[in-house]
Amino acid sequence: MTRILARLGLALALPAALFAAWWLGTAGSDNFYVPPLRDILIRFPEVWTWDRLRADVLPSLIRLAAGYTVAVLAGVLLGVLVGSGRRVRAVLEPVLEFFRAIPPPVLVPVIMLFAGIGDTMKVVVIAAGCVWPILLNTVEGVRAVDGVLADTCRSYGIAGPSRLWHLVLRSASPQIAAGMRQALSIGIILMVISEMFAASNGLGFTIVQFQRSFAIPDMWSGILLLGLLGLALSVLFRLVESRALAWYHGQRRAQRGPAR
Amino acid sequence: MLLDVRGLKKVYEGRQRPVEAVRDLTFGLDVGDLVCLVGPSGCGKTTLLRCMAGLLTPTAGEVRLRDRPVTGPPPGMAVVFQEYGRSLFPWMNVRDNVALPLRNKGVARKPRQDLVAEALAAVGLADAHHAYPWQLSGGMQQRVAIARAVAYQPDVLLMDEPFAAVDAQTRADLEDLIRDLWRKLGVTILFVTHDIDEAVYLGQRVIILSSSPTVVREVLDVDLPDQRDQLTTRSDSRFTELRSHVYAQIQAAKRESTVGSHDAARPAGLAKQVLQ
Amino acid sequence: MLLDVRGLKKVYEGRQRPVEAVRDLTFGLDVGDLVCLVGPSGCGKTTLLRCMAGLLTPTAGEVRLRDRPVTGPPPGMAVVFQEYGRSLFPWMNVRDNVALPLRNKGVARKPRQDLVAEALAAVGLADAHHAYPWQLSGGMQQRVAIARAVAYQPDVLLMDEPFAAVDAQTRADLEDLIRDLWRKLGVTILFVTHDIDEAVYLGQRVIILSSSPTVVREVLDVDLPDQRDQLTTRSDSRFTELRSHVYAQIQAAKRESTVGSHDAARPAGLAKQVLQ
Amino acid sequence: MLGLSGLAGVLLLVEILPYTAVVSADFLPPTHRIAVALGHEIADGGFWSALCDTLVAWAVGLTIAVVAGIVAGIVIGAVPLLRALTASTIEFLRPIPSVALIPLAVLLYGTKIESTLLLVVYASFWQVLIQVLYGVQDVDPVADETARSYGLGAWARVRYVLWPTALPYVMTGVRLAAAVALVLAITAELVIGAPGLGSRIAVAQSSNAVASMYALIVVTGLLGVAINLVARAVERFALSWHQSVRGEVLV
Amino acid sequence: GSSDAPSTPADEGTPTKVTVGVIPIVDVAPIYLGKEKGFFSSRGIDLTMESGQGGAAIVPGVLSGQFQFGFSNMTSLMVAQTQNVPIKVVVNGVASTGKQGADFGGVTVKGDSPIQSAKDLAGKKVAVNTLKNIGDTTVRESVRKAGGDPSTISFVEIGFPQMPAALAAGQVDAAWVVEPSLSVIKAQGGRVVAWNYADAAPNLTVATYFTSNKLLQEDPDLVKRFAEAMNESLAYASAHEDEVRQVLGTYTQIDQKTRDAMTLPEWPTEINRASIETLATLGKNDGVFGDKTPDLGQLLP
Ligand SMILES: Nc1ncnc2c1ncn2[C@@H]1O[C@H](COP(=O)(O)OP(=O)(O)OP(=O)(O)O)[C@@H](O)[C@H]1O
Ligand SMILES: Nc1ncnc2c1ncn2[C@@H]1O[C@H](COP(=O)(O)OP(=O)(O)OP(=O)(O)O)[C@@H](O)[C@H]1O
Ligand SMILES: O=[N+]([O-])[O-]
Ligand SMILES: [Mg+2]
Ligand SMILES: [Mg+2]
Repeated sequence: MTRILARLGLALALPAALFAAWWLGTAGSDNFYVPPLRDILIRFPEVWTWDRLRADVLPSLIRLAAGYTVAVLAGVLLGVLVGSGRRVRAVLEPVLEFFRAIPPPVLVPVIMLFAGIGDTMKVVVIAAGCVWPILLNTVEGVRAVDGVLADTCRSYGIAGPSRLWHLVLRSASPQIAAGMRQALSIGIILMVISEMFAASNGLGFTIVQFQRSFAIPDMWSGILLLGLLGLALSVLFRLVESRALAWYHGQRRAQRGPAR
Repeated sequence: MLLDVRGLKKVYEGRQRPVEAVRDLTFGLDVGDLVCLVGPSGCGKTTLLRCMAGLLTPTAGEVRLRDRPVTGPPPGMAVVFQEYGRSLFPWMNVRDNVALPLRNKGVARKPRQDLVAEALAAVGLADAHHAYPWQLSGGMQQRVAIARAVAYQPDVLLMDEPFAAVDAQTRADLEDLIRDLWRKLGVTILFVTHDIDEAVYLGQRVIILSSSPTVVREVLDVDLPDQRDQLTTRSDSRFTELRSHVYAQIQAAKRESTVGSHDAARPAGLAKQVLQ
Repeated sequence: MLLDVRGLKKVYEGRQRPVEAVRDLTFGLDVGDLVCLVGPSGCGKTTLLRCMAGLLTPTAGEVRLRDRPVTGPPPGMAVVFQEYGRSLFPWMNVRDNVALPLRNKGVARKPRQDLVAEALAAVGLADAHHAYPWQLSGGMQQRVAIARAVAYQPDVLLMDEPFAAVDAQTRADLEDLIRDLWRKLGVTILFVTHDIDEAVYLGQRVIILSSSPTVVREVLDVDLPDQRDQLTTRSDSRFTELRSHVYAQIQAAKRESTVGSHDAARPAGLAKQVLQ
Repeated sequence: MLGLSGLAGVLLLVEILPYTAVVSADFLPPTHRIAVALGHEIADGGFWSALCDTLVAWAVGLTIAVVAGIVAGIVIGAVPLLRALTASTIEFLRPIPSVALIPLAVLLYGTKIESTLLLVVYASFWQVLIQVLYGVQDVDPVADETARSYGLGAWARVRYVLWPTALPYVMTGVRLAAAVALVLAITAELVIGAPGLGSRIAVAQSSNAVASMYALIVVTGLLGVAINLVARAVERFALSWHQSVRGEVLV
Repeated sequence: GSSDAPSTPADEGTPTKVTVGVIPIVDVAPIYLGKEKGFFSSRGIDLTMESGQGGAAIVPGVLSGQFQFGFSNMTSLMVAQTQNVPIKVVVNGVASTGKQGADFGGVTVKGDSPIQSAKDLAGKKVAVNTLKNIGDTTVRESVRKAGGDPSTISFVEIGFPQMPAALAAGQVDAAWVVEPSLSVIKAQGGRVVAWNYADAAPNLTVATYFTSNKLLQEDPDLVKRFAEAMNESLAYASAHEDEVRQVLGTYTQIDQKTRDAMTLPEWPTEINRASIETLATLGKNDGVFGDKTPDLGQLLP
């Protein structure tokens, strides 16, 4: 019980300090774009009502979930492909790097040509942005599979899907997790960016609307909400990860000495 | 001839100068052979085993199994790697580690479970089923790797210093396990070891390798009775003769290669330096 | 008393049931001792060593060095790990691996280079300076780890099965190297091994551990002359007596713990299963 | 060489697509027309100064982000207390999009390069930081214990154990950050109007100069390919000991 | 004031550096032309144009003093005013031609679309560049005037450059566009079904140049000189259509053919206050200002 409280205390200490600094720093602000934190916090519950959450945040989250899922599947699949052979990598990597360097705001119009202006487009935009950290990390994870383990599989005739599942994916999973974690935040960012194009609802759309209509405290409350959303998703992610990678964390913990 | 190694040569091409690990090896294993391989540290035993297992492509020469050249790992062959710690899957518990090759081979659930349980019991790990490899001691890990190979019921079993990390008593038990398996099932076994007593006790033949660049120095027939036993066999005078012979050969092998290299400089030199 | 282990107990808290690796160990090492530690596989030797090196916190009891409790790795202590492969840094070549602790200790360039060269020569790796650990055979890797410990010139040296992967001749050479170091420099050494002959040949005392849950079963004084020699010492009748005694103790230790567990079920059972 | 075949495939696809019903040549011109537009761009001095502006913003921003990310990552990763203290803040700040900070950037720096830098650094810093944090966590306990038992201090352990272990992760982080920095540099120029390729794309877009726009997109993509080539070369050198690189020789 | 006699520069010799945030489109051709003609330098203004994408970048720039002046459409400025953003309009920017059939912006449909008039837009999906802004309010007015029900229109936000593609692909039923996208759509066989600027008010003032209240107080002389130079530029642009089409080539990439073919807006020097009042009413009815009403007295000079 006390351990949980201590951890909670640690988790909250820095945010509390930063918020205090923000509060004090902006208390007397007359800068139009940097309103006092007080105003932002007052606006927060007024802006983010249940209706707002249902009408704007929920659709965003659904698009995010869809885009993220597509990105994870595509990233891992492509990553395994690119990571497992030098030839494949040589052919595919430049193409992938080419598209990776194109900024989403430039890419969105091109995607719109193919995916229309509906939710499909937004899901594609999110997926197209999230896929990179997953892809890169999967590639590196797959390349780093331990040689002795790989030989063990070969000599026992473990090949194909069985090898993929029992060796390649499991051994790359800590790195894939790192990529998925990165992708989660990028997904939120792209959720916002995708809603700057051809949207009529969504969290990103709403924030942009606030910005355009000079409702600056409202805009900041939206940014705050984005941060909270990121925090919540990452806590969720860590829960899942600690289960899926129990062996990995167990191994690390088991062999660590006294706390340093 | 089941396994045929002909003029095998392996050169590792590194960034720096190439390393000639194995120069020229020729020997064969018949069906049902139990051959032990001894040789100085770094002479290329592991390299040879990997070539035989189809995991490494020789620079010259070839390995043939049942008269077909080995180009990849052949089915029905199990390998116990010297780096036992790295050959177990850290994300699977002991049971799953042993069961995986069987599952992959298509062994049904029930016989698979039995095989796994038997193999783990045979290596003295009956109560470690649910532990992860990293929760085991070094010797226990090595025994898991042995259990995996044994449960796989291979035709050919290649073992690279499989008992290096276990205590004397366990080692004796495992030696008897291997001989039992071999006699009852007719598995063909190639067994790399540094323990000369072990080589003589286990093998029908002992192949002694020279120091690097490696060739076969001698193939020794072990003319001890097939029915062996830790107490009587080891106190047999023929046993003592044979082991002395092997020991002398290895000593000679090492001496030849290290003319004036470390043996001369060794203890006195280091101690002098260290004392300063 | 230099190193003092008092009522040491270590329980690994896992997700599953906790594992009591070490129950209650009490013994001590004086300055200049050379003590060998033997015990069944999995009895907790590595665990004990890690506790003594300050790398693991005991569940109960304590380790004291020069009368101060050990809470972290104390200076002047070197450890050779059982997992030699993983204890070498793959991103450094052999020379840098050996030199790193010296550099860190502040040894100047020239003496450092000499020490490294001497240590590597002493373990027979005079020409492997520029190789990376993963370009070496298992035995060579293990010797690099030994060279690193030796070059470090520690006051206390803890070694966990350091010769498990080397051939008989090299092993004999290394045994003599360790005894030389010990006699000339007065290093205090705790040496874990599975080789009973080795324990008796090397040690002034041999500590025999029981099976898990582990306690000290016996502390045996090795009353052989201090000046030892591979040929004469090993053929000494007192040597044979001692080794037989240790062997019997370990066998007894194992037997006690495994009443009916694997020994009964073992070979016949597996062979039966495998034959089906 | 093989790499070119992949890109050639894309070029071919783009050449053919406009002749199918999928998309009109008015909106996705065939490769040869993009190539002509690219030729016009290359002949134009304005293009080169824009490219220069973008690359300067990219390089400066990336350098700041990488250095800050590595230092922060190692310090935070190596000190468990710091890690516990900062975890929630990092997760909170990380998903805030750079684009939401645009008004703030303009407020502070207008269309000067600092605006672009602010956005570039903010976005790419996290890429490096998160990777480094994961890398630090991946240190092999046996290697670390070896170092500790030989009395290596905190700094020496960072230098000789932690850093080499984290290096593969760092390399991935830098490669991620390099692309994100380019993306943000161009996005910032596009939206804020700071000089560079981005504002050139904006002009081409609002002028309906479709082929020119694609030509500029191609330039961005090629920059990405070039950056990756450099990153791979560095990696081959710096990680020659790593399984991922040495494994390559055997397969 | 705008038609006073030219005043002399405050400081002979050292011109004041002035940065103006603009959007690089047809609307701002006069300021480029005026700079070329030396209307600004003759008043001691060393003019630089910075191009941003809309209000998100330009308004904060003006407020922070990074830009001295900015260019923005009137609806956005009125929204800013209702939120008490401390800015003020300085001089006219661009205006609709007010001519049905010959304006620089209109609602377009595909050639084979069943939509024949503004009335048919009811119940359809119409693209505008920004929601809750000048586009949708004026399009609603067109539909209202044609006898349709504007409340049934669903507007979607798409950038002007993407509209031709969206329209061609049938992603939207109609698109409100301005030049040069208007010419592109026409060239593809599209039709204009409503001239929303012309429908909303005669000679609607679409956009203006504005500054911050701070600058207005600190350097009223500079503001005055800028307004004068701007007015001269607007007048010159109105009188020299060819030169306008020419100067477009310097800061946009609109090709020669389109430049020659497209309809230019009007650049009167007078701000059409009545049209802005209409725009305010339209916006208010459509909820653009929330529950507030823009105070034009505060906003306009
Ligand atoms: N990947 C590699 N790259 C370069 N050289 C290598 C590589 N692997 C092994 N070698 C070299 O090849 C030689 C033989 O190595 P190998 O592992 O086969 O020896 P070994 O007989 O198994 O030795 P040990 O008994 O110590 O395990 C050694 O000199 C070693 O340095
Ligand atoms: N991290 C861990 N988590 C749980 N149990 C562990 C862990 N490490 C070791 N053990 C258990 O503790 C016991 C002692 O292990 P230890 O490695 O100390 O044995 P050992 O005497 O060194 O054996 P060996 O001779 O085989 O190396 C074993 O039963 C092992 O399963
Ligand atoms: O922070 N980003 O907008 O990518
Ligand atoms: Mg070997
Ligand atoms: Mg151990």
